[in-house]
Amino acid sequence: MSRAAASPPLVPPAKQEHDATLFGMGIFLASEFLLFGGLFTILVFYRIVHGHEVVEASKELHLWIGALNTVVLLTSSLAAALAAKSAKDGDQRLTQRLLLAAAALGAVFLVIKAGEYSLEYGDGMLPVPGGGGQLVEPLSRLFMNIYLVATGLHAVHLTIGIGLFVFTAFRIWHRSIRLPQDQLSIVVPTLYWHLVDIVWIFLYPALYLQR
Amino acid sequence: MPGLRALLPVYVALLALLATTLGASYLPLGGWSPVVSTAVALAKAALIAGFFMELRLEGAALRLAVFAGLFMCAILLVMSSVDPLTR
Amino acid sequence: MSGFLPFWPEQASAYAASVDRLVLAFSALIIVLSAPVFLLIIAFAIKYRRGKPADRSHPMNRNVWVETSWAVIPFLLILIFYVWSTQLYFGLHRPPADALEIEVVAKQWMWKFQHAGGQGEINELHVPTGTNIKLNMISQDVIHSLYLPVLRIKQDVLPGRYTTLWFNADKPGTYRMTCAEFCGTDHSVMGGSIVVQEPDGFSLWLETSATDSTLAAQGAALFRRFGCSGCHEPHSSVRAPSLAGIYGQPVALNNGTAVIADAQYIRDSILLPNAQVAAGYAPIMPTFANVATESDLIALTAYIQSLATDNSRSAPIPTNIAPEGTAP
Amino acid sequence: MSALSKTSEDGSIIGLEHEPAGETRHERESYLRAGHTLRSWLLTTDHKRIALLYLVSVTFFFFIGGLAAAIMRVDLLTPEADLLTNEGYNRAFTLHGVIMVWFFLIPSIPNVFGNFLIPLMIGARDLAFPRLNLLSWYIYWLGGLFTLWVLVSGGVDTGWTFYTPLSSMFAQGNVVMAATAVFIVGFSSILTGLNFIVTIHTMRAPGMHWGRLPLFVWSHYATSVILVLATPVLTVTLALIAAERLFGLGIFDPALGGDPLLYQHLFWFYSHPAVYIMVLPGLAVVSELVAAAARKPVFGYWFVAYSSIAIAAIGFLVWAHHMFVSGMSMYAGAVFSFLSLVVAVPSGIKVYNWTATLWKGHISLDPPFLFAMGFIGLFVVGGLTGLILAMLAVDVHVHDTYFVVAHFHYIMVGGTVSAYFGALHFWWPKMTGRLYPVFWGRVTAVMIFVGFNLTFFPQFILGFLGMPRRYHVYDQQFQVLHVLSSTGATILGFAYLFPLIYLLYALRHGTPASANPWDVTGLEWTVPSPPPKHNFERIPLVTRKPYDYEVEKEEQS
Repeated sequence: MSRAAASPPLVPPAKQEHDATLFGMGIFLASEFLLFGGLFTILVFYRIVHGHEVVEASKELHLWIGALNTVVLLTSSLAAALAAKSAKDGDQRLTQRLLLAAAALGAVFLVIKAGEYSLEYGDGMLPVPGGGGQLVEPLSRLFMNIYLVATGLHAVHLTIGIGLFVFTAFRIWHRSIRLPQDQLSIVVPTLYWHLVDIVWIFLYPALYLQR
Repeated sequence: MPGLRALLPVYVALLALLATTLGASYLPLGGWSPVVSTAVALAKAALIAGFFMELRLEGAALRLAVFAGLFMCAILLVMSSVDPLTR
Repeated sequence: MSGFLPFWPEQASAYAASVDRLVLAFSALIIVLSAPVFLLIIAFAIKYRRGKPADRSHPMNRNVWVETSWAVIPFLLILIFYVWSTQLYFGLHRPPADALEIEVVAKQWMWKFQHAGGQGEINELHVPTGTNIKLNMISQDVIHSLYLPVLRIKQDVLPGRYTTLWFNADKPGTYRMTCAEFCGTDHSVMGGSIVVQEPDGFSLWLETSATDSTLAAQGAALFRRFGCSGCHEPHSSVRAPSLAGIYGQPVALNNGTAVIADAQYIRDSILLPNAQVAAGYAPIMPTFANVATESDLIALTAYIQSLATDNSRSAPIPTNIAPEGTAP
Repeated sequence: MSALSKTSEDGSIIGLEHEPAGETRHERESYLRAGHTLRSWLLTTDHKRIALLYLVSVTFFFFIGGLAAAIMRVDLLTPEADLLTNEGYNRAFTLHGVIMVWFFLIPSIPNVFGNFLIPLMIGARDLAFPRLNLLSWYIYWLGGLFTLWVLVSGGVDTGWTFYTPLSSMFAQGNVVMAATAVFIVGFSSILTGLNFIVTIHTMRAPGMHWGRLPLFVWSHYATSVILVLATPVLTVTLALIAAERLFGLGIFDPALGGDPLLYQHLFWFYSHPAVYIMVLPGLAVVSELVAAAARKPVFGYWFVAYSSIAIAAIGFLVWAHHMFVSGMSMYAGAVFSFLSLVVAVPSGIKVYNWTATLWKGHISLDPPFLFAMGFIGLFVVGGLTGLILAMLAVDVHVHDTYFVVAHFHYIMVGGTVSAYFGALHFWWPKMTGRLYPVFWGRVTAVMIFVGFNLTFFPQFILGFLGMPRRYHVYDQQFQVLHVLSSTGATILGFAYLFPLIYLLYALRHGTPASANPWDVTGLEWTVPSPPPKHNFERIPLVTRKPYDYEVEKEEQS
């Protein structure tokens, strides 16, 4: 069935490692996306069963704050994509700066999000202790619960992404990543970042634009 | 900046799509509203995946993995809608 | 049946017999499909035992046609049974219109049955033979499942939503009834019996266990006690839609849609009054979620239903009575 | 003691001669000797050592779960609640389900044998991400510790399905902790699946193209796809259950406007494909064993390979057949019933193809092959009773009865556990380098088959008679069948203990095994037993199909 081939080195060749890492990341991202898939299913289900109530509840959300946040996140994604490109070109400084810019934009997103939460809290629309005064109807409370879980889970992912970017930028500064040979160390976190962006792109209409 | 020239149009297209979906949400589309917003979201996701993540350049296996994730999500959504739609 | 080793459960309805026919026929098919596997494995293991001389010339390794046929032919055969069983299942989900309705409330861990005449039973259900019976079921806490093995039927009983089960028992006797969906600590003992009687015996039972008031009358009493009458009766100070003749009729809602005022709608309107408000009325009705039990809701529904049958011809359906009107 | 012998029964048959592989020429240190400290085991990244870590771990959980089953079977000897209280019984079966599903069945074959064999079979030196592999074992144990904590703190009483609103609002017991345990172990599954997919895609030896992969690898590929794509949905659902219980979200609680059927949809979207996660590796093992037993190529390689993929794909579309009496719409019932019948087709293909593989073979009745044949028999019964359950009108009667219990035990225990033991008996010499007494292996195989049927066949009758599952107080008429079942369970219990004794005995006293004690094909048999640390000194060049026995060559020539 087999015979010994010319002996390759014990360490797998770089190309193989590159492919394996990217492919593994792709599968991981698919898996992460399905994590949110469960939440999308819940939203679609209630949209079908209680369409009217869901639309009414959705209208209470701050549509334009969400839009602003989408812009922020898209911009950060652009920065992340540029970081990956400049990493391939071997520009350590630029990569580092772009990563930090993307992370900063992510932080801006979180700040805006927090502001939005506090607005909703003030309106009595947030189903947390002391904050849900206006949520008389069970279904609007339910919708806001789903909103809170979905955006909260997204915010957790974004925080992880910010952490990854800051850490990666630190490693560039620390010279433990050298470009362009270690470009995968940049590409992998940016892929994760784009996924978090894509999740938001679906969450935004699913939560804010139910009309 | 390397790549900015290539990526800027994509970014502008993404913002345009965002404006589209926002505008569409004010139109009286009725039952078509979710269809439009989902289609726009899919287009945006495709732009990000294709240009920002460079999936169009990477291997077929990676594309397959990402496609499988989206496809399975679609299956979950469609098949679990069968029950509430016909209840 | 009741011998040392029971093998086949009793049948107490024509439906049960038809399910059994399906089971037998389908079992015959799967025996036909699986017997070759069992027999050939044993035969090959003996005939082609390692080291034993046998004709092993020209063995096949693949044959697309053979493989396709043993994938497709069993599937087509099975499809016949799919159609058969799906028809039975659809029948089970389409209760006849003339059925005698019995209300069922499940809770941890008992079954409560309410006959229209007001007779209530716990963990025991009396039904007449030869009559279509429809059970309207709801749970007060977790999911239960009403299972009547002799009739070959079961249906989960959900909290917050009515589910139905219908049957036509034809063999008098007392049979087991159990809860099939795991429902907590005493799930094992959440059982009882269904007593199938000849119609005469059943009427006798109804009479002897008759209460002072019918289910609708009990509902009428609750209607007053909860203060519903204060708003919903014609001469009340607060404007609320009259409920006379509403049951089973479409109700226009203030969001432009319409629903049929069935038991589910009435129940939801009492518990979540502001979810589906009748057109022309302000959403001011308080919720009765913490006041009314499922049994109360059933009685109230029965009362409203009785208004429908009493007045369906005489009273016009009151919608949009007054612009300053109030809740449903 | 009759040691395993390979020459006596061979007669005139000559297995495929392997061209001498480079690494056998001079002795290389086996992976077992590559370090003896605890540290060298707990921090290992060698896929073979991690496989052994899993072997010990899943065995531990298997016996805990088995103990719960034993207690239940004793309690069921009488119709009254005597040994256990109602609450105690509920906790016993919940624990049995949770441990057996997530801590034994799902990780058993993939994490032990998949881990050990996939790199060897495709000619790789390790998995693609060795450290991730070790991490996944630690995550498994983190989940395991949570489960053990649940166990000592009194258990849960929700059933392994955690149905709402029972689990979210009503159950006593530590539901949040149990959900956390399963939540955690899910990540272990995802990482393992990811690792396998990437390994199979990128680490194949030169010449090992898809058409030359052993069927074991194909099935594990299909399994991994399900692991990666279904598990996250369970993860988020369990997180919601915990949140529901802690904060009263209400997504699944009708009292707060939620819908309990939505929970069931999400749960079964994972848990039905999870059935295939459990059984596909079993099918993987049996394809190998049948080919080895008959010393013939598996009949219709591509049909069997693609049937694994088809099972994985269609397996995602059938989940609501668990919900035919749940109050779901009848049209949804009809759709899912149909799809459930479709998924039987690829399983049927496998069974018929295995049978055809035995035709004109050189059939050995050594222990692994007895297990494989037992598997086929039990899997057929389990699969066909699954068809009965997919029939809507019949399911209405037998849903949530012992019929269902018997059905899935035929698949899970009769199928997967038999395959697991078959794999253990087949690859034990490879894993440990020692042969075990074949006689006792044969005895065990027969005892498991007999004990299993005696345990679970009566349960089909019980279910059809209308005995609901999760009942320990039951009608007098069912007692005889329950006693029969418990008797069978006793035999089964002893049969599961035997291998523990003779395999451990063989570990010390068994005859050293040659590289290829069964005289079969496959790259894993070209390296010494036990294999050296990096498997292949030279990465092999694959030039032929799998199962390349004599017949194949005749046909091609």
